Amino acid sequence: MTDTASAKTEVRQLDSVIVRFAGDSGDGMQLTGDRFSNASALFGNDLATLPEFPAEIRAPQGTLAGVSAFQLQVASHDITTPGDAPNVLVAMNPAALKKEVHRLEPGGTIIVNEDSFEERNLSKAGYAESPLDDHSLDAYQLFRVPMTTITKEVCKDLGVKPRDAERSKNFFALGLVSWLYHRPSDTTLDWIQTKFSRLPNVAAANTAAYKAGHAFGETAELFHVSYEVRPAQLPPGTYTNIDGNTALSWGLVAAGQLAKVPVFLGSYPITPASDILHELSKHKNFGVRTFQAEDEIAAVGSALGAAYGGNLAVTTTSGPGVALKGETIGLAVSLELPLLVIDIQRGGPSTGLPTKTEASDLMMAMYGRHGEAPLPIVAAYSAAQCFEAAIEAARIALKYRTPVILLSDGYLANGTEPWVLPDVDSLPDISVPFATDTNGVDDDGEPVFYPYLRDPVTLARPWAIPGTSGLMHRVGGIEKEDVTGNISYDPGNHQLMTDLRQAKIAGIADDIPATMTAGDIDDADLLVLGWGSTWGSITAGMKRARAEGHKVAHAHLTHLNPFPADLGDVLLRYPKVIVPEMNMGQLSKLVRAEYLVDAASVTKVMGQPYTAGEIYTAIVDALTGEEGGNR
Amino acid sequence: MTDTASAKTEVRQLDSVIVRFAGDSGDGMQLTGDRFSNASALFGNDLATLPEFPAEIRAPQGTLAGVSAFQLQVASHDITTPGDAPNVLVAMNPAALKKEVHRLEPGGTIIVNEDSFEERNLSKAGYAESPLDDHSLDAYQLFRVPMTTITKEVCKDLGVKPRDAERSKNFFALGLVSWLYHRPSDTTLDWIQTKFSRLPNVAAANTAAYKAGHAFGETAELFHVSYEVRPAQLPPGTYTNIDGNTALSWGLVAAGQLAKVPVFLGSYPITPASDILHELSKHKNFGVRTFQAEDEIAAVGSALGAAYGGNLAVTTTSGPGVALKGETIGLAVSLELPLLVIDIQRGGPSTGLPTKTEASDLMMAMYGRHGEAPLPIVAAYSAAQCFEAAIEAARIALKYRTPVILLSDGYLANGTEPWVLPDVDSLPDISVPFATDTNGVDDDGEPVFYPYLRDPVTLARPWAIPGTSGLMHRVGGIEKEDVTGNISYDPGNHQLMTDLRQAKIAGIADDIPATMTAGDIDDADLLVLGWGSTWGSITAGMKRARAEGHKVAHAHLTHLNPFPADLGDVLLRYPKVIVPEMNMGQLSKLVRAEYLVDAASVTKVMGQPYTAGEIYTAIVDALTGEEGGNR
Amino acid sequence: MTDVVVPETSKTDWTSDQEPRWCPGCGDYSILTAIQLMMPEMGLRREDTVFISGIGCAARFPYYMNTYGMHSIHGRSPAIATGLALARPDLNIFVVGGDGDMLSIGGNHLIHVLRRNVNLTILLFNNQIYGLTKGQYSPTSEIGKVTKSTPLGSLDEPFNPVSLALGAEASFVARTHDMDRQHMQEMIRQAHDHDGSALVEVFQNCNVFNDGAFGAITKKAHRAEMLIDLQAGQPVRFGPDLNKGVVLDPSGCATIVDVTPENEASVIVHDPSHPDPSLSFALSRLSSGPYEPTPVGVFRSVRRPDYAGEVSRQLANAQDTKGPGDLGKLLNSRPTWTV
Amino acid sequence: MTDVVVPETSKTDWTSDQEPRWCPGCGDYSILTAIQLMMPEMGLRREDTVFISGIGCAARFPYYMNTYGMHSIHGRSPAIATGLALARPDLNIFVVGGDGDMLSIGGNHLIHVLRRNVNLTILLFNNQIYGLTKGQYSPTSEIGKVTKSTPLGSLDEPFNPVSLALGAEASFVARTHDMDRQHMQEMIRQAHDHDGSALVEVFQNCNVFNDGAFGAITKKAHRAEMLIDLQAGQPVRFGPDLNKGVVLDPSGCATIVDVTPENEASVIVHDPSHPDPSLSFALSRLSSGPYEPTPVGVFRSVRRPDYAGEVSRQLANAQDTKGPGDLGKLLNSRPTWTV
Ligand SMILES: Cc1ncc(C[n+]2csc(CCOP(=O)(O)OP(=O)(O)O)c2C)c(N)n1
Ligand SMILES: Cc1ncc(C[n+]2csc(CCOP(=O)(O)OP(=O)(O)O)c2C)c(N)n1
Ligand code: SF4
Ligand code: SF4
Ligand SMILES: [Mg+2]
Ligand SMILES: [Mg+2]
Repeated sequence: MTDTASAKTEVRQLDSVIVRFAGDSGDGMQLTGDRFSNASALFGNDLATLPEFPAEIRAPQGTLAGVSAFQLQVASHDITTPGDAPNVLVAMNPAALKKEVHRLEPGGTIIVNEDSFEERNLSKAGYAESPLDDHSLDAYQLFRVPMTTITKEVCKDLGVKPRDAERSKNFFALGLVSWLYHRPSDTTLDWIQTKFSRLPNVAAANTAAYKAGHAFGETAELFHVSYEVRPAQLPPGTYTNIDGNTALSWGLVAAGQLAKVPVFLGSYPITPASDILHELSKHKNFGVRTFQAEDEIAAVGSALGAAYGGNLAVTTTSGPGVALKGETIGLAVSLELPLLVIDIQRGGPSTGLPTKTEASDLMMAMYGRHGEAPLPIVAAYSAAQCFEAAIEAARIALKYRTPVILLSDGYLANGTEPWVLPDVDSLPDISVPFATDTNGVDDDGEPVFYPYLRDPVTLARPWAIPGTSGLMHRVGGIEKEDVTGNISYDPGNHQLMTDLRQAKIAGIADDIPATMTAGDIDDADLLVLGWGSTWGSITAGMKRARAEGHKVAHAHLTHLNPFPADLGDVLLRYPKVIVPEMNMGQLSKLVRAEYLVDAASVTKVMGQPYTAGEIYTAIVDALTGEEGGNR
Repeated sequence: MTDTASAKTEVRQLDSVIVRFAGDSGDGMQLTGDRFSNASALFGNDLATLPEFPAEIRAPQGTLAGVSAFQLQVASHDITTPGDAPNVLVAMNPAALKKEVHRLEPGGTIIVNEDSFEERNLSKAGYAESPLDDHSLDAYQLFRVPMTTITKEVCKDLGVKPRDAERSKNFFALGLVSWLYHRPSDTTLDWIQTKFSRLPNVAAANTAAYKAGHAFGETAELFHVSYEVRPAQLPPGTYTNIDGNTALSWGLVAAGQLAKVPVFLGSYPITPASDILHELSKHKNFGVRTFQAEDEIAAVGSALGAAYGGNLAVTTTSGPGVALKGETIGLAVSLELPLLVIDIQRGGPSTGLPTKTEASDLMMAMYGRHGEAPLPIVAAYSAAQCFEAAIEAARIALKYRTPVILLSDGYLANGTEPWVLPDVDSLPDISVPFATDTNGVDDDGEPVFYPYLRDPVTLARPWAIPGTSGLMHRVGGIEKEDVTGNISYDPGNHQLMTDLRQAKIAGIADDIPATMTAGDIDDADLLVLGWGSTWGSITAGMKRARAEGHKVAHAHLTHLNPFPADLGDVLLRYPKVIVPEMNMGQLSKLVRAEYLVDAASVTKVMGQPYTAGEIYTAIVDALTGEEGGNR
Repeated sequence: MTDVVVPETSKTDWTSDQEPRWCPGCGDYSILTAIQLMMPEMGLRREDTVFISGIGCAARFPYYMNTYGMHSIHGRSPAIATGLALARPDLNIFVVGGDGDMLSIGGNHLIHVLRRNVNLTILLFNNQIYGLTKGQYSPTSEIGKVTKSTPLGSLDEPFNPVSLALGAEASFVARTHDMDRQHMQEMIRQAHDHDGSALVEVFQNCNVFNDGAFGAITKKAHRAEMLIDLQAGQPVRFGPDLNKGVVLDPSGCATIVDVTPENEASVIVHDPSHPDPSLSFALSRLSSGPYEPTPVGVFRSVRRPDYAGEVSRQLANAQDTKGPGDLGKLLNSRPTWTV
Repeated sequence: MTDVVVPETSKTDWTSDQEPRWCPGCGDYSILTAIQLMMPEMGLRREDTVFISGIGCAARFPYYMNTYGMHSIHGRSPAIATGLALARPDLNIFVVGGDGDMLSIGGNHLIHVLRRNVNLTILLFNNQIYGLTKGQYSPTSEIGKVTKSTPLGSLDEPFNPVSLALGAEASFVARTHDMDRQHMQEMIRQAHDHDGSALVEVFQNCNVFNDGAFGAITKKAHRAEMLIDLQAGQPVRFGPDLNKGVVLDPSGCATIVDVTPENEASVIVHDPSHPDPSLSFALSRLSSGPYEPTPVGVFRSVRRPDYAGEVSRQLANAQDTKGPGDLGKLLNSRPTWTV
């Protein structure tokens, strides 16, 4: 086995390549994509991935509904998206071909598992005739590979049952594509050995299939060119390829360490947030407690209880769960206790598109509670940056004793990118002291503890946890008297407390970084304002527009409430502002209301991230006057 | 007993008078106020009332926390608020005096129950010395009346126990104030007879106390002036004095009749909404079903189930309940079924001020759901208008097959005003047909029912209820394919459905009245934009400002989503816009975002409605440049 | 809705045009088949039949029935069905959901529906796992269960759904399993015939995330030894030759004994219609996991007024007493004056 | 927190500076007094004691205790307390709420806390009414109850909180009433001593909206006839001369008999620690409303691992096995490469 192509084939250098694996839910496409990504990451490419799978555990085999896909871009330079139109589509069955082929770049490469193009599958996919034979694919480079047959063949002597052997065909595909793009094989082969160490038969079959695929590329005389994508010139450091949910989970573990308090997670499973619960439940040795509650209300309730007890309390969920947690989050606002509410957004409304991405919970995060219940909102903008976002959200929650909503989404959650590991010692200290002493005197001059006596700068109240002698006090959701925290129905006090709660959150603007900007900051004709996971697409789309000479700047918000103190100035610096969002215009409404800036909304609600091309088009449209508009 | 004052006292004519009754929670002040209102209503005055009571069933007796008050304004002309500074304060105990005296107009009248000003009560109220004796009330006209003593005295021979006799002292106060303002006694005395027909002793004591109070005014030589407030010149019609919750309940009963479908209410008790449940549960003979669910989620769930079954389905609650219902309301948005969600707003956040008014749930109504889940919002603007608002909300829900949020608040809910009874025959027909037939053909030409085939004008989908043969279909919260309603994860379909759901709600703008405007509509220097219960205060405050020659217009929104089609034009007509709200500026944010109009927020979050004076001041400040600002 | 004779139907009439999206081999398929075959036999009309579900694999059920149906949100189906049942007492309403849907997030609605006795046939597909969210433990998972969310094993004592339902005043509780179509159908028939809430727990195999959870008792080879078939009016006996029986020990607990001529008379005679649920409860305690002999069949079936019927009765009474609602009268029902 | 001797305290030490805001004559006062008097006796530290409540009259309780406390939101106290108990197994946590708070909106959290056996002492003040919202019926109100929301009488079968708890796998369930301070204190002591969740139902009089609901059994004059005092290890007998007893009839139901020399031996001997809750359940069915002889005392008290303790144990084990968490190691735990 060698990593260089055979002599017969020409080797072309590419800056980047976009590959899309597609097959039936049972075909293991996610795994295949994942392995390809990891091999590329370890090889030193920059990359970005986009897994897409159906909501069902296993949708009917062979149907369009059952197609599972994985797209990734690998590059020899800094990239920020999984790419727009794939250069190569690997289609394991007719349904996958039918559903995905429209995405392919003009003249792109299609590699199909020829064996699967038999009548039953064709008809399930809705093909009257085989597309392999009817010239409908003539605009592409089509490679027909009998993957099942060869895989079964090479597994014959391994003592693997034919049905099980067939299951390894995804490794055949992986081997073939790995050959085509000069991916190192060791990483994958090692992984197979480790992963299936308890199932030697499976390991053997997968290994054989991989090698057969690789060899097929090298020997079959089908492919006349193979491609090389050189390692990227990334900044020095130690890298790992990480998805957003893992980065976020590790960020929470880190936040607990940095805050020097135990982490408590109260959660109820829901796609695409469950993996944070799964990941955190593995790290009990960090003192992390995870609790799978009976529902989302109990999940956030338990977290609030843990916060009262002095933990770094977290609850993770997606939109439907946040909708259920609203009342308890309102209580947390009133109690002024630190609490992290993490929303991995997905397509809505209602059950919506559970496995697809969307960023339409921003308004709910702002306003999804009764009464005046302001709280800070932080949004992650890339898979790896979820780590940092979690620590930042925790910092704010702890320092200001407030619930914080941290927004991520399905795209960040499941997508991966290389992450340069931070130096643990350089991470910030986010610890805050518990109250240990009385902080006032009563009318008789006796020392007393006032649970709502605020820090004059942060306006945070003391965090006095049970077990602290002398500081016994009661808190509750009825309006509290300023300072004492006793129940008060006094009109003036209610106004004061409402003002104070608002001022506390508003004041955080002075404690967060200035707006993150990029592009033609000083002389752009247009500002693209974004938040959350659109960062990658905007970066890539803007690059394209600037390469054509357009003057464009990009401002990206990591803090949605309060906004960075300079945001108003930033917005006013540019003649035009567009706000591309994966919703119907939520951030644009917020900035319009706040700054009276005619920020035009660009919207996409299709369960998929923006492509760089869509952003590019939006930029050009805005610059040429066809501003705003949807999609 | 006579309705005219004795010869000794001068009778002065007044245009209006503001009376405030205050006492301990156990003193029956709400009843007293209520009776005074009803007598005034039947006498023909215009009036508006403001009951204010503590959140506890019975707070500690004699304390400030235990004070219960009832304010009303009666007038010989059209009025819209319970008035700012009372002319008369009736204080049944020291705590009531202490808590309420600051509200009184300069030189106003205080009538105290002298008997209660003994040491224990004084100290409970926090008086070191009796305010009746220390000249602290010299700026007022103070009348000390031994109400308890006299009441006990007149009850002595009635066979009533002294403790029970003492309980009648509020009727003494009522009698006295009725004399002072020439209220007819018959209404009250008749009411006592009917109400206590089963408790003749109580009836006798209350009657005796009332008469004694009346006689005391006439004979005690304490009062040298009594006042007359002539009946108001209200438009002709039959009137009743009604509170918002009753008007709203009747509106729901009416809506069921007008829609020709049974009303179903799923509710969970919560202040200040419970009375709607109570009222509707009395009207089973209208075919109204009421269901007290185990919680708010079950309440809205049961309503949604009833909507699916073809009922006019309603759920009533306050802020905390709406927070819990968000997920189910989102499902209703997705299912596109008619559903009325009624939010009687109260002070927030969290448990907040349960018995006090606030209007801070507007943003939650707009955005308190995950995903893009738009729905219409209707707000009532006066107690009596709650009737109409309920019918309008039902009309929209039924016609557009959508959940509608109807906002009222604690002030409207409990306050009363005279209401000219509508002619039942003039009420609109709001019935919509159920689907009874298939509405398409499938690929094979067979007739089929498409549950998401929309009306081309309203974009409403057919309402096909179980029991209809041939129209069996399934609905659900996962994204649905356009027309068929089958589950669809197709990206383009999701965008289409999201667009359609939004367009359906936006289109309602063409089906609602133009913005309601008043004042100097054509040439004002300032527009006051309001919504909900501020209508009365804004009307009164503007009247005052215009009387001084200021040019002011008032636009009031009954539809908050979508806005009336002309709202943008209305806003742009005026150089300045202020938006007084009982929250921290929610509507102002919405109009700023929508129209980029510099609408300045005026805020009050004190558990009480605006006074006319506060609005007047806000108007003058805005006109003189000190615009916006809080309170 | 009309009173003509119910037309005869067949399984296909009850099958919708949507292809089931469960994993191959999932127990949900056999339950679906059982029900689709059963509906014609029960003589129901499709248009008068509604399936309401929450979210989960089980909850996909309504899509596959050619009836009215709603796939609602997680945990809320009993509440939604309650509203529908009250509004429309003429319908046959089935509620379907998983152990997570009905016992975790939806537990409260379930117990309240049971105590109220709303006329619903509730099918709880218990696979002791969260299927749709890919394998977390559920409120019926055994202690020590290693799942994605409990890598070191779960710590929570599971619910026994039958015990819980009996403690919640259920008027009808039965248990069956996905390997025995006839038994399933019999339970569903009885549940449907019952006035008021009828809960049927169906042991259901999730072959992807909890395969074989019930194998120890539901495999054909084990059934005689491991399933205790409760039959009204019959002694509670089981085993290949009915050699085992259940007696009440002095501490009031149900206990399994080898039946002998001496103790034969003391074998419990099952009476699901007994007004006191104590004995049914005792029977429900025989097994705390599917590894011991486990009773299946109807635990309890007592007559109690159906909630929706009672609500309708109050309405009818009110109309009889007060006359049908008259809006004009209502508006004039408080003191009025005329200007 | 520290291991010095707990200082002696008195009732005033446990009394906060907030004046109770219950109606004069409310049963909540006597429960408050009982508990304030009890705390010093139980040798607890105020700073290690927390009262968590939801919303309702009962739920005002924490304000009056000079301990840590949280007056949270309606129905959620068991969930909030669970989080606190898991985070802080060192604390003594009491949960207080009414029948609406804990059995209506909060029913699910309650049954889940009971099955998990979280270390909480749960006091359910059952007044069979919604007090704070001024008199609607509750899930424990008797059928036919005329209230503001049910002017023609309620239709819902009430829960029996003891039966429900037993059906939900509770490890400790007791019942007491607000007229007997000593009995209340004894129940609360035992509940507090219990490892895991302990539910104490307290019959509480709401003299404003449901006055005398329990009068038929709790009035001094009726107690001997109407209260069945359950005592571990003792025959279940009551009546002025203990002339009545409870036996199990052949259908497995608990029945009251006049005790005779013949049947004396068959009177049930109460064993709250029996692993099978069947007999406790049967006892809970003796009365379905407070008009019949009603058992009070500890129905069930069995040892089961406390949930918070188990969670801590898993953490300790993980640290023993893997060593304490090392952030640098974690970040490097996936494949890495260096540029
Ligand atoms: C409010 C909400 N929370 C969580 C989820 C995610 N979710 C969907 S189904 C499910 C549990 C599935 O388990 P079960 O009810 O036992 O059904 P099964 O899939 O096993 O048939 C969960 C947690 C959701 N859809 N909505
Ligand atoms: C989410 C929510 N729903 C409803 C209410 C209103 N509410 C407050 S207490 C209560 C019930 C009180 O009854 P119970 O729990 O029995 O306590 P009690 O007052 O009888 O002691 C209700 C419905 C609320 N505060 N919050
Ligand atoms: S995950 Fe389990 S329960 Fe769900 S469809 Fe697959 S086998 Fe059935
Ligand atoms: S309403 Fe009832 S429960 Fe509430 S404080 Fe008054 S008497 Fe007690
Ligand atoms: Mg399950
Ligand atoms: Mg109660």
